[in-house]
Amino acid sequence: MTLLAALRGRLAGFVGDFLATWLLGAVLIMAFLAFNVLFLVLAERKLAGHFQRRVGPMEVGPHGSLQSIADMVKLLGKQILTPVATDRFVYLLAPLLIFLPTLCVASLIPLAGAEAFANQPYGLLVIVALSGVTVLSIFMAGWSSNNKYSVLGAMRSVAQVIAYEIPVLLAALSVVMIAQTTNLRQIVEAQHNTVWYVLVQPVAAILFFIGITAETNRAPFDIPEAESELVGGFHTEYSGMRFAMFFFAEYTNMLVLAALGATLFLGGWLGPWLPGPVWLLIKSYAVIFVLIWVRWTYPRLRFDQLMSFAWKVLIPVALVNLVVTAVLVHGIG
Amino acid sequence: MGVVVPAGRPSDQELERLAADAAPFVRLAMVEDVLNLCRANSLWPITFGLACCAIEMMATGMAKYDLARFGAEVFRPSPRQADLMILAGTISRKMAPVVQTLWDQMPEPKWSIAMGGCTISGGPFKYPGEYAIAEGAEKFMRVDVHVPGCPPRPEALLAGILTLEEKIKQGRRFGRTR
Amino acid sequence: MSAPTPTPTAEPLDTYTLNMGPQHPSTHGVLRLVLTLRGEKLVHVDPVIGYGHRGHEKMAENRTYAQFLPNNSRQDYLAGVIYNFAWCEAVEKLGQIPVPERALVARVILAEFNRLASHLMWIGAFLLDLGGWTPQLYTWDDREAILFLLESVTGSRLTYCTGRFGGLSRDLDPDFPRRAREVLKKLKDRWQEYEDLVETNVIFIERSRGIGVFSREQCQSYGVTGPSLRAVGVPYDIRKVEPYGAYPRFQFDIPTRTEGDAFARYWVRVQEMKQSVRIIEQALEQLPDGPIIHEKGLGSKKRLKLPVGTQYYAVESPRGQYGIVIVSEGGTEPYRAKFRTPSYANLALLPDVLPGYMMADIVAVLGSIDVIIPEIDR
Amino acid sequence: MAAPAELALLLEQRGWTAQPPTEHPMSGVSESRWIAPAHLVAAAEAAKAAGYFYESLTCVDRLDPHGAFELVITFARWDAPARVAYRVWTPKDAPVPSLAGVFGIAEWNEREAWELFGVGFSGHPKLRWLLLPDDTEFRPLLKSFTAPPPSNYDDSLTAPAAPQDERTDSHTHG
Repeated sequence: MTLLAALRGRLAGFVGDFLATWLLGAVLIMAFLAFNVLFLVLAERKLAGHFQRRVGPMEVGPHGSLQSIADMVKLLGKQILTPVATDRFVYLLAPLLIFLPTLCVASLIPLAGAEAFANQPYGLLVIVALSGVTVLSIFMAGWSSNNKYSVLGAMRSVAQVIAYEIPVLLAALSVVMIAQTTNLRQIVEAQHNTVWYVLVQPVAAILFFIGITAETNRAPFDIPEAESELVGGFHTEYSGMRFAMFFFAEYTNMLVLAALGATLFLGGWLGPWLPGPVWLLIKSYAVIFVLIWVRWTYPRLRFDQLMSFAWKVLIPVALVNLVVTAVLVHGIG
Repeated sequence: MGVVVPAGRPSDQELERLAADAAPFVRLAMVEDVLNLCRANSLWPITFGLACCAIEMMATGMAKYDLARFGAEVFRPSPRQADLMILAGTISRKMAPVVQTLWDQMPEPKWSIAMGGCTISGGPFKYPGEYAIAEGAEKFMRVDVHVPGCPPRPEALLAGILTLEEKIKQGRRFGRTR
Repeated sequence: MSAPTPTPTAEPLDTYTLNMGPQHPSTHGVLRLVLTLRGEKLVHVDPVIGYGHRGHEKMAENRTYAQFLPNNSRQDYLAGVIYNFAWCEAVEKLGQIPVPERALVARVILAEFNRLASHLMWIGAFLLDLGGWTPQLYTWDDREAILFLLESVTGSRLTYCTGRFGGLSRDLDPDFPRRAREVLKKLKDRWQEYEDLVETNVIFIERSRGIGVFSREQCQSYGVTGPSLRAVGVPYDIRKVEPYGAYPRFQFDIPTRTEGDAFARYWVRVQEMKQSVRIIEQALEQLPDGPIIHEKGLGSKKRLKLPVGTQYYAVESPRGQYGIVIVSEGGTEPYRAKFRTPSYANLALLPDVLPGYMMADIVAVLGSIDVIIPEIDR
Repeated sequence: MAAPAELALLLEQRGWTAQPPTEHPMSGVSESRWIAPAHLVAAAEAAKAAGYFYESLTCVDRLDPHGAFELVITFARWDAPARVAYRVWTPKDAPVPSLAGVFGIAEWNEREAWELFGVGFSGHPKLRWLLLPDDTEFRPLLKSFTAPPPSNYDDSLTAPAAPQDERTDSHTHG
């Protein structure tokens, strides 16, 4: 961290203190997330391979490790098609807009105790608000590409994210009720030497985990881009680097929400020996491993079953959990 | 001087002339090689089975013959995201215009493998007075690699894909650029 | 999704037509369903077939009986052996060509292995249609074991041409029974795994129970046969109703269910696989020695002429009743050959069953009736 | 639960059967009767009432007596190895009453027979192309059909006219 501080000091000389932090932070996050996407794409294909009795990509790099770089460079070199009948401006904007919210959310996750950037008093609320914006760009993509399959996929994604945003919020609320704050750093510090919140709030943890599976459009909730029904779902008409943007956004969203889950329930950067951010990474990759595992095991839920599962099961359970926590906290507090 | 693109389907000579006009003035050999190397190692085929060869194509994607080792197991259903079309099975005359539409919908650096006798020359269904099939994919689209067999074994398709990868790495283009 | 769209007819504004076109991940080949949807609910479906039409029947008219042998297994390539033997048996029956004992039992063994391979492939494809990626890899792995075994006898993996008029082209090697029992043992261990993973999986049951319900009247009106009919409760199986070949010698029963929905069809096929294993075990014990082909049957050398007459010959394929009509004028080539394929009837029932279902169920029901497109289009 | 013999007897009593125009034996079926086209729909309803299902429709382009179509419609039962074949003899231009109202699968079978042979079916909901592309003008399975119009899907445009293959002539008269 001292190297960063020195770099920031020299930069502050040119552009002033605040701008330097902001610039350095943005570059750091963008670089890390780009690296993470490459790693996650490879991890998903290798894990899928091993789940399915095969070895996954082996040709590129030692033991297939550079496969995702080959994918990205190939996608860079692809011709970018814009179908004539699309709504051009909205069609071009959708891929850009899809991963801006996830980048903002990434900057709000506290990496380590003192030096980390994020010390927002209302961090959790901002995060939950921003994570609702990604569905806007999915709908824009689906609607503008003038393809009936895409419109179907877009409609489905809007309904799904609305239905699964609420359990995620309620699960987070029950944690906030215990920690008495919405500042993520204080939530983590509240878990410092007591037991982690995943044990205090097991129901909320499960709800949160199911919610982020649905929010990142991953099976068994991947109905917006259901391969076997809607051909390509909302990104059917996108090719080349634009399609890669959707790929990039999906995996970034996965990491960010997993990190949020780790911060809320698994005690973000707390952990012996290793520095803070490394612990946060280990925990979020554990959550991601379970996400990938679930994807390659379960078939897909039908659209209306998915909705009834959210409205009739998850949300009532979340509300009951909230009430129980309130009674307990009030009783003890 | 803008490159004039004739309306309708350009003939071969015009395509050659267009390719010559549009050739980049500076050949960036290094970038070309890296691009071709990456393209060769991440060929995404389109899920497009026509008949019996489709089962052998699926068998190649499964655990025993494992197309994934060459980075080609991501079967994209939409032609927009695929860059390899494996023509697996008989192309009937009712299906030929659809295959052509799919081929035109795929973004440009695209290749095609004619798998099985039917897509190479009509195979077992070619006889005098035959009315139902298109005798080979060459009749209406460009084919880069032919994999003979009826159906070819999964190893033969793997060999076809590896031959295509060699061809991409050397950046050569055979056959009419239609 | 990419076929030339039909001319826009004046349709009410609240429905729209969607092409589940010749190229779609879950139409099991080049079948095009023109769906008229209101929101996600289906109003009307019009299956457009013919994208896999190759003209087998026209080819039969200028091919001698022996030259037409390779064609049949290319009609239904998942049941290639059964189709190939059906053509041989039809010609043998019309021409009264005797078949030695060993060949009869060997045909039953190869046909039942082919049925197992076809059902295994179907289970993987059905679960893929429901969105589960991984089961297909496992079921295909068992299928590869069977294909490897069949390849050692017949020489090919998918489109077999091992039947001759009067027997088989090559004899089973002495080591075949041992290897066959090994494959059977490997399969039996896998049943338990399938039962736990799939049948108790809530999402699978949720997605397949209660959808695509066939009724007996519909089945009679559309001539549905095979597992789709047995799932409605009718034990109609040609191996029992019109026994052919060596099937009367073996004890096996016909599994049926009564609900007639997608889960019932799944269950019937899994039980049918167990019955096939039972048949193979009995057949392996009773495999007699002796010639594999009858000397009168070596017809491929001289031009085989069949007596004048029309004959209907039916066989049980994994999808239903496969009937061959041979009209012979006494020449060396059939005057007319007609192939009654099971998926043709099973698919024709869909426009009656599907209206009202959602997009995901259309895919599930189409997957549950296990259609092979070149078999429909011939 | 009429056995095939009873159904055949019923057809004869009602006078729906016709004289066989050719002495072409039929095997692989329990009963086979020649049915007059006019009584086809009534006979089919009798079969449906007796518990038979519509199995197959085979259209044969007959040349030897006097150029007509022979339609062989087979019905089978679920519970017994009983198969009844109705054989109908129609001149090439006379339409046959359609069974689409009685059996659902008849619609597709008749569309295919119309498309490949040109047999007319009166009362059929919508005779349109089933297997062949919508713009075909030829009937492929007729014995008189030998080659499709030239197109770039085969060698007809490029290769010189192939010598007429002697085999396709030899079989026309059996």
